[in-house]
Amino acid sequence: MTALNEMQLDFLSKSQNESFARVVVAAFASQLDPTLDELADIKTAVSEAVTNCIIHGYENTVGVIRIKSKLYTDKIIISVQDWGKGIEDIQKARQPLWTSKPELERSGMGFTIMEDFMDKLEIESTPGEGTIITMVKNLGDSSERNNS
Amino acid sequence: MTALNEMQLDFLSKSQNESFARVVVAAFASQLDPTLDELADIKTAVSEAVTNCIIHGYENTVGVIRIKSKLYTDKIIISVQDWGKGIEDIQKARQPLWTSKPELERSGMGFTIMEDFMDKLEIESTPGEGTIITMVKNLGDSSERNNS
Amino acid sequence: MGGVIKVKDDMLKINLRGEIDHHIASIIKDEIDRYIEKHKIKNILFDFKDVSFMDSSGVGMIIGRYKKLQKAGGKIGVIYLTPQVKKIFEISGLLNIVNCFSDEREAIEKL
Amino acid sequence: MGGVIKVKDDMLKINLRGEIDHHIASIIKDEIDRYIEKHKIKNILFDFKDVSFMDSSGVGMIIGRYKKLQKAGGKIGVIYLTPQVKKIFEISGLLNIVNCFSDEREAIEKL
Ligand SMILES: Nc1ncnc2c1ncn2[C@@H]1O[C@H](COP(=O)(O)OP(=O)(O)O)[C@@H](O)[C@H]1O
Ligand SMILES: Nc1ncnc2c1ncn2[C@@H]1O[C@H](COP(=O)(O)OP(=O)(O)O)[C@@H](O)[C@H]1O
Repeated sequence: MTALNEMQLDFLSKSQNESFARVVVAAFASQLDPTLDELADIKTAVSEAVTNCIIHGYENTVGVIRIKSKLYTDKIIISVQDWGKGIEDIQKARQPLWTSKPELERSGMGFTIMEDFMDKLEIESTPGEGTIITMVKNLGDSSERNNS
Repeated sequence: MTALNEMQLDFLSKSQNESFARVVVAAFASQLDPTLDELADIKTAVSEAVTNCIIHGYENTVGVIRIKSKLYTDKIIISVQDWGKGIEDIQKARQPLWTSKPELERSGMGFTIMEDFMDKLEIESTPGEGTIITMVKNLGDSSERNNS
Repeated sequence: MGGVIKVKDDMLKINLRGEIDHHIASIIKDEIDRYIEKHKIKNILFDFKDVSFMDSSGVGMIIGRYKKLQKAGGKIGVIYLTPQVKKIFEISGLLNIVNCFSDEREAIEKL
Repeated sequence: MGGVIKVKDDMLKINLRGEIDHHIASIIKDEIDRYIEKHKIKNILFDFKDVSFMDSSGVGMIIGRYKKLQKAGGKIGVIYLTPQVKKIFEISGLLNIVNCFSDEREAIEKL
């Protein structure tokens, strides 16, 4: 099945771009007419993924973050990529409350939130090369629509 | 001088992406705290350039449109690129009211508006290869601020 | 596109809404043309009160309706231009072919 | 970050505003810590009425303040959680360490 629409955004790993990234993905996702709850879930997951690139991937140095997104009639696929540090142990990283940077007051809840708010979360990472997070959100579940 | 921030957005030449492109550039430009008038000018110019890629560059077929933008303390630079038809006679294209597609109810005012609303407009185009429009908007002119 | 109201036998009022770009202008255009033909419309009044944005595609859409109505001696009126829209009207010379009124009453009376 | 109001001798109320992400949380954090030290604050009440968005960086910021206040026997209260914020509080377990009140009066009384 081909996508209804596609986009790719590259931007610098600066913390003021966290809100920019949320606005861009939310504006793109809006084309599928999501509920407010679905849109909030998407914004939250994107915020977590982008923040991770900035803090963990590039450790507050300046690199490029790439967001790709595809729209289908019933879902949105979003990937967030950096060419930073990479993740040594992906299974450990996925655990709730686990963080490699407690000194920066990280809560270790980023991946848990992405997993919970989206319908699918895939993490690919190579230490020293970078990380790609791919997330899928199904839209228009009747259960979701009743909640909103 | 290095830019404060940079971004690059690729998206498909579909007309529903005209508003998406405006939202993205406006959200990015907002980091410079422009006046409402300045922001409206930027959105208008981007809308004209993106519409031209869709209608003239790709003639309503599907291709990729690329927007690049850089922020400096006192200005924003925006380029809009397509790999479509290109422009044979750039001087003629810039003239007010001149359009190659009167049958589509084009007004021929796109370039005139870009030129008037922005502080600089550069057109590079090669027939058969594509077109890049580069625009600069100076921000924080005291005259602008008084008007808003 | 917002509401379409017939305010007099041969006059249509169109409450435009949101952002009028090429995507939206194409949709509005088709809708208006269907109305013009079906209801023998002579004059159109565009209300811009709820329009936050318009670009040159909107200009083309208005000129297109102007030419269509002109053949039957019809005219176009506009009310409540917001600042961004007014700037587009001015630079594109639209104010030379459409009549700008201060409110609906004046438009109905003078158009 | 919104307003900071001292509501009792040792209690600070913070009216958070807008979107609390990593960028904003870092700014808020520094501001609150300066207040805590200068004014000998024991308890903090966060008002989320005007918060449209919070992510896990906000969670980290709140846990950080909790740990700081806890040393002196202080506590954290929250009021008016918006739906998106409530979801974040629930999933992150924040509700186990902060006290959720129905309004400011109740918070001042019971915190
Ligand atoms: N893009 C990334 N690059 C490198 N490491 C990452 C990246 N994203 C996550 N990690 C690692 O996974 C851990 C868990 O991430 P997360 O659940 O988001 O919690 P937190 O960001 O609060 O630490 C991080 O502490 C970090 O070690
Ligand atoms: N991206 C483009 N690719 C090819 N031709 C273009 C492009 N942009 C503009 N042109 C040409 O320049 C002419 C003038 O453009 P413009 O002033 O925007 O008016 P309009 O879009 O109303 O025709 C167009 O009619 C078209 O022939």
